[in-house]
Amino acid sequence: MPRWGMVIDLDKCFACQSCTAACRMENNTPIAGPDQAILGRAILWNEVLPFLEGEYPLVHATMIPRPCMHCDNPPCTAVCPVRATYKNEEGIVVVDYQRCIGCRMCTVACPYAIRYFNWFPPEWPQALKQHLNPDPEVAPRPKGVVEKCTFCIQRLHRAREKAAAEGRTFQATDYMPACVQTCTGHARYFGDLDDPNSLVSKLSHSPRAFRLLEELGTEPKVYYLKQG
Amino acid sequence: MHPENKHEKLILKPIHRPTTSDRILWFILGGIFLLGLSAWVRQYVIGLGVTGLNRPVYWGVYITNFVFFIGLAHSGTFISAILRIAGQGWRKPLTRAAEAITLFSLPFGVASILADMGRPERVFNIIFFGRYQSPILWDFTAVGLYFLSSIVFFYLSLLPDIALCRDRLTNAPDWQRRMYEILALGWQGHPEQFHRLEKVLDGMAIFMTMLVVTVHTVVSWMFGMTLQPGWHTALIGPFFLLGAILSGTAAVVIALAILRKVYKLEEVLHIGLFNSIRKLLITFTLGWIYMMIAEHLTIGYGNMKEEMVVLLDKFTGTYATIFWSMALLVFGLPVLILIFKAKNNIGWMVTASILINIGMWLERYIVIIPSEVSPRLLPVMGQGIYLPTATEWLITAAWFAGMFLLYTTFTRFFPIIPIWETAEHLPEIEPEGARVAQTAPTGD
Amino acid sequence: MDNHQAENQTPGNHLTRRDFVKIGATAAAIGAAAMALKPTVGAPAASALSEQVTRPEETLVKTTCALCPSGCGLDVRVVNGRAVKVEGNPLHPLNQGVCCLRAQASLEILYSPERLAHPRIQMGRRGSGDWKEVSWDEALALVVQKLSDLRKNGQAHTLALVHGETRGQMRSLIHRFMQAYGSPNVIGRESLADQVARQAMFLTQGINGLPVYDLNNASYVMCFGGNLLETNRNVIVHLGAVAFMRRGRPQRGKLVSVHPRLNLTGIKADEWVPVRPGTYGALALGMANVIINSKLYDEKFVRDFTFGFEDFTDVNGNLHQGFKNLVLEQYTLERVSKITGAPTETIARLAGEFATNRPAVAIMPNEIAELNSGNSLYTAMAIHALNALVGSIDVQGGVLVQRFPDLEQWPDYTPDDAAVQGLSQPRIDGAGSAQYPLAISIYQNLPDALLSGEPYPLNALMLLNTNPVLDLPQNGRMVAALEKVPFIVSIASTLDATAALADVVLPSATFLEVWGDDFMEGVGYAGVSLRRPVVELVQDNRNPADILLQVAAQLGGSLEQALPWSDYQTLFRQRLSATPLDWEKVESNGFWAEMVYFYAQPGSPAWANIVGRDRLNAPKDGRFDFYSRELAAILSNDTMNDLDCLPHFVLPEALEEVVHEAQEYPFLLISQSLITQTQSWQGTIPTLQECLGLQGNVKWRSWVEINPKAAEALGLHDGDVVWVESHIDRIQATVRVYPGIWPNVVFMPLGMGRHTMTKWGRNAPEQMIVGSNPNRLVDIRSEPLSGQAIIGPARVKIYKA
Amino acid sequence: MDISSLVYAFFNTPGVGGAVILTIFTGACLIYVYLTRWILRGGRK
Repeated sequence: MPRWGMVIDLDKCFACQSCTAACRMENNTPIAGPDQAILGRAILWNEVLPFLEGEYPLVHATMIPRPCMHCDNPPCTAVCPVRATYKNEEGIVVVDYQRCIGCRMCTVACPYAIRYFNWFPPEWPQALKQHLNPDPEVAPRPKGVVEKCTFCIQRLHRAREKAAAEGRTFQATDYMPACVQTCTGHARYFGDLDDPNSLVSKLSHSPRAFRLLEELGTEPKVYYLKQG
Repeated sequence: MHPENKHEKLILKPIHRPTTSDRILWFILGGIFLLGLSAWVRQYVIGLGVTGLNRPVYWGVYITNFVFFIGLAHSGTFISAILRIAGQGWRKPLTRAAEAITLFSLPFGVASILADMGRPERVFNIIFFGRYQSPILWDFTAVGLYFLSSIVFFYLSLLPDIALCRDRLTNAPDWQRRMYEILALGWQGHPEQFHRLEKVLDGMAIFMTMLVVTVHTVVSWMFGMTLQPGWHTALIGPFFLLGAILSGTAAVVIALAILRKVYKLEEVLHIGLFNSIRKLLITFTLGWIYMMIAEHLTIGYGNMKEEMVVLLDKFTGTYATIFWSMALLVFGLPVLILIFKAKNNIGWMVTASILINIGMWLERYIVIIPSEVSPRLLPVMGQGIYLPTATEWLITAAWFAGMFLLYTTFTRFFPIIPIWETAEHLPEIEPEGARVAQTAPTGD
Repeated sequence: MDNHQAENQTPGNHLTRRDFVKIGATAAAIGAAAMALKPTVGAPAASALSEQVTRPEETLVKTTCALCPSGCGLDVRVVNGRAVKVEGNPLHPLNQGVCCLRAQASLEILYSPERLAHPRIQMGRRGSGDWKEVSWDEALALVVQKLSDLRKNGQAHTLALVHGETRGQMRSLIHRFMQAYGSPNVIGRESLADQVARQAMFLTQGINGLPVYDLNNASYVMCFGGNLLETNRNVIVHLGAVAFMRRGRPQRGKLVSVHPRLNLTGIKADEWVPVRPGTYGALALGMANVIINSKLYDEKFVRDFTFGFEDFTDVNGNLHQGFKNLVLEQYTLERVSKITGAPTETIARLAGEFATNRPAVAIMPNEIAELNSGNSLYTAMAIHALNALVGSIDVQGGVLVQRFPDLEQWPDYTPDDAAVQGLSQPRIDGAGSAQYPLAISIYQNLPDALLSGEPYPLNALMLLNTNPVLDLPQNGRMVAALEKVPFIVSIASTLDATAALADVVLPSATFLEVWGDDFMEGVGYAGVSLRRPVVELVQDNRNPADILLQVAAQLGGSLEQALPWSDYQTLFRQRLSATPLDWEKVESNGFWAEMVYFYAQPGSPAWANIVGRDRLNAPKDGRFDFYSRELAAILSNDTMNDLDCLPHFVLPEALEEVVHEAQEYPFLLISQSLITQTQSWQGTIPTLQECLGLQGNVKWRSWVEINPKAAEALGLHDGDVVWVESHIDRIQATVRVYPGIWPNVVFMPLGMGRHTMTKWGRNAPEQMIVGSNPNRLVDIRSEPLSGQAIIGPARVKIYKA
Repeated sequence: MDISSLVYAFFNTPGVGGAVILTIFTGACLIYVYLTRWILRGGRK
């Protein structure tokens, strides 16, 4: 089974947030609206986080686009009391919205704070509902459950079905999440980390490669290449 | 036969038909409780958005209440079980009052968890799909077992007194007498029964002590097992345990003082009792400050970046006022009051205990919220803000009101002071029986 | 999960068989109850669902985006007739399979609840809001009747058409319509944005077009002001190019951003050079000084293919100062450092790096509200002069000239006398007049022209996808000006601030529902992108181009002759027939492009298309003008001196340290639009309100970035709500303490302050104004010669709300 | 089969935790019921 991973080259990422918008459109994450956004409840699975250091004029800012790390040793799935979130056989950490009891221990356990909670049932003005992605895997989540980036697992299923329909074996290159496809700086690479000659695994061993909070031992599968 | 106890009439006096003041009190407490319940139903229908919780502050006042109520639950076990093992006779009059706090705060601890859950109707998933790797399952087991054990422990030690009420309170309304009849399980007060009861209670006391230590460490491991800065420390177990014992004992003091005042039980709950508890309270407060210093010194000295963000947020940042007022409330004032003012002065003792408990609630708040506000990866510009909303305060008030309601109704129907334990001597064997019954181990 | 009963050893040994049975029974009962509940609760997880999923049929429709000037090719996934996802068209040369967040969120425009369903006519007082929804025929009949009355009694010139961004041939269609109608008043929004870049190219290089920067091959890129990687005209092309420049080839190029604020370009650049706002021209001339002093400039190119570098004597004998002496005398390092605030060593180093890392490109900002400090024309000329100094004109990695597909000529027609008489009148916005000879249109003069009635009062105003009330509040003068116009028609998708004051609103369809064409820009070679309807019309709207054609048809006369086409698609297909493209390929790929750009050798015959192609009065000798002969010809009167024709620096009026004003309004407010803002949709896009990038924590609101020291001095903290007040108005914003900004400069994002009538959140208000509009703080005036808007650093003060 | 996968299975598979809890609770109830009956039988022949 492939072990899906991603590499983001910060030298080519221009923090344009197209990944954030693409992720929302592909996965039907709800609009928070002005009153909920102020409370910090906007659900954006793939946010671009600004990290600022330094005093004027020697200021250095790093803009980190942050999907779920899909750790190989995820602290979030360990603490789930009902196995509502687990790492599937392809290394993607998914959430089972029918079983999640909303205790939110996984949201607190994740050091990257990438898990979001549905405080209210998802709401769109009536007209906007027409643009929702019809794939069953991304039906809007009910209130009271946790949701997170799933590396667009519905695209993986679609790619597998398409390969099967066309009678060829599924290749790792048939599938990429929406954020990788729309990255304006072509900064995101995606593929099977276990396949030695895949671009992703080569880049993950590049001298510029680093991972967020590597010291915590969660083994994140999203590598970043240093800017500059 | 029943044990002779000179204070029997005094102890049984509170058990009478509920007066108008009772009804008013129950009405008020019941009202607050129902209000909180309706707020919870509204929250369930609309969604957890009505609370102030957000990202990254996912746990707030509800979880603080949960830890606080489980902390209160330590009072009963500590006073009755540990002191029973230690053979401290002076504890006898206050055991039932203390165990009652345990019994009536535990359900509201569990209720706080239910109020915090996103999908409470799926709580049975924990049984069907429970995974033992999750600290929540440890919690569920430990708190569940502790709740079960404390019910049984409480009921067993109540058995002889129910039988006494069955026989003495002939003028009680017949439904109440029928209740005594059923609950007494046919207890005749046979010395052999008393002997076996003492043996069982001693056995359970040991089990309960071990259990209470696990319960609160397991509750703290719900935080300790995550990688959040400020939570992921080995000391969080003992820290919470000592905090719980301190807040439990303080709660017992408050309860006893109120009972003493309302039911005029001065002879039974004499000053000496409070003086010995005062010694305990001082040791626990010092123990608690030791834990605080140990934790914050280690974190501060270690000076790791993300830990320092949380620490400075507590010391000088947005939570400085709460933190320092909490330190003052739990340690600063109470220790001074207890040492200098509280000797033979129940009034001061109660103020110290009230301060301790308010401080302990804030202490749980201060342990939970600042760590969540600045998680490891969220940039400073993304930090969370958390302002509890009316729903959360309403449900908190309701759970406290519920606890007081249970406590007051209990004192109206059952003797709050254990008559058989504080009796001069238990019923002897009848003369024709050959065997000689030793007196119950009531060594002082 | 077999719920086997652990064999528990109860104390005491005489447990009777009956007890054992009872215990077993209770355990089993509990187990059974538990099992019964399970199936109802634990259904399989959605995201683990993979086996038997029935997928509805879906298609990928290729179209072209219209939300920013780039015009990327899009693939839109349509399922059961509903557009559900927008992606980049992998074949399209501009964006190569990617697209920005506006395109991603464009479905929130297509299906926006704010869209107008039917045409509507204002029944009561303007702005009262009691509209009557009418059919298209009725609305068009009213418009045609009003417009034909004007033409009948010789008032054709009193109609003005104000338009926002136009794509492909829409612009020439508008001009043709108005010429055929007989009014010179076609006013675009360029004077707020990139008109000055076009004028600088015209005055120096003789090309009436915007510069194209070949960043793929550049090795040193210097952005003077602007926000190359966020809101440049062709942001997608530049994002891909800078990414290639950095990691796509072995030799990594350097990107430098010169701006008072550390914007996204600055963050991602290799170096950020903070300067005082509006002093980019001085920095460019300071760098020119160092380059010339140390003889690092491309001598051969400067000697043979430029004019006015050295001093020269003109035909009637008097001596003129050249660019070299001007720069050496007046723009010494110390003076420039004092003006810009950048240290002298930095300026010298930047100049050295710029000159020695060829090909180097100096980018003049050509997006909204960046070069608007009152000295924008000469600043743009100074920046472009740097490119000539290092010989980057039309070289690989330098500044190219955009080629457009050759179009079939408009069929000629005989204008009727009403048209002829109207066209002879002067324009109301003063573009092309003696005061603003270079301007094509001056958007910000509209309110004053309407109020003053000079040179003549307007009788009808047609608005096409633009919102002057938001762009030019002018302290309320815009709204007052609109009252002066008897008849206003607004062609808009939503009821924005200006449409609310119109008499007739004709709803215009969004770009995902119309046929259209797009000329490729920012890549040099010519290309056409096809825009086609992705789904049926969501609302009863029409393509604005079709609206104009139908009005023209109903007006008859020279209009019917000039625009005989029934709809826009036939028009642009016929006009494009002169280009060698076959339509099946265009429809399957979504575009046609030459794909190759041929660089011209200086002096070769092709060079005539690079330098001097569009010169009117200056000689087309293929020489780049440091000393603009075009400008000299235009200004040829006695008062003109050499300085007027040379790039020089004028300190913006806001920066002059007028003591009284500096004390009362200590801060300089600069504003720039964000990547989440689009000019062609006046409504609210919820997703983009929640991805505000650098200040990601401030959503659905405006913020003001303040330097930490300044914030400390005022006692302000992150998240405080403050008033930002200038001498004419004040607006509210949330404070963001941001170290990456010039000490006394504050920043507010543009494009906020729009009114929305939709309830966007659970307890969101029924209607609200999203953020606040910084343009309300400025009384926008026009710069002489170029007519560019002076929005520039506005003096403001900030205090707690 | 080796111990580590057994332990991993015990802690990880859903349902096992629930079974453990039920066993513990029913076990405790049984013990307590028995103890109470044992106490009440005291003194009766």
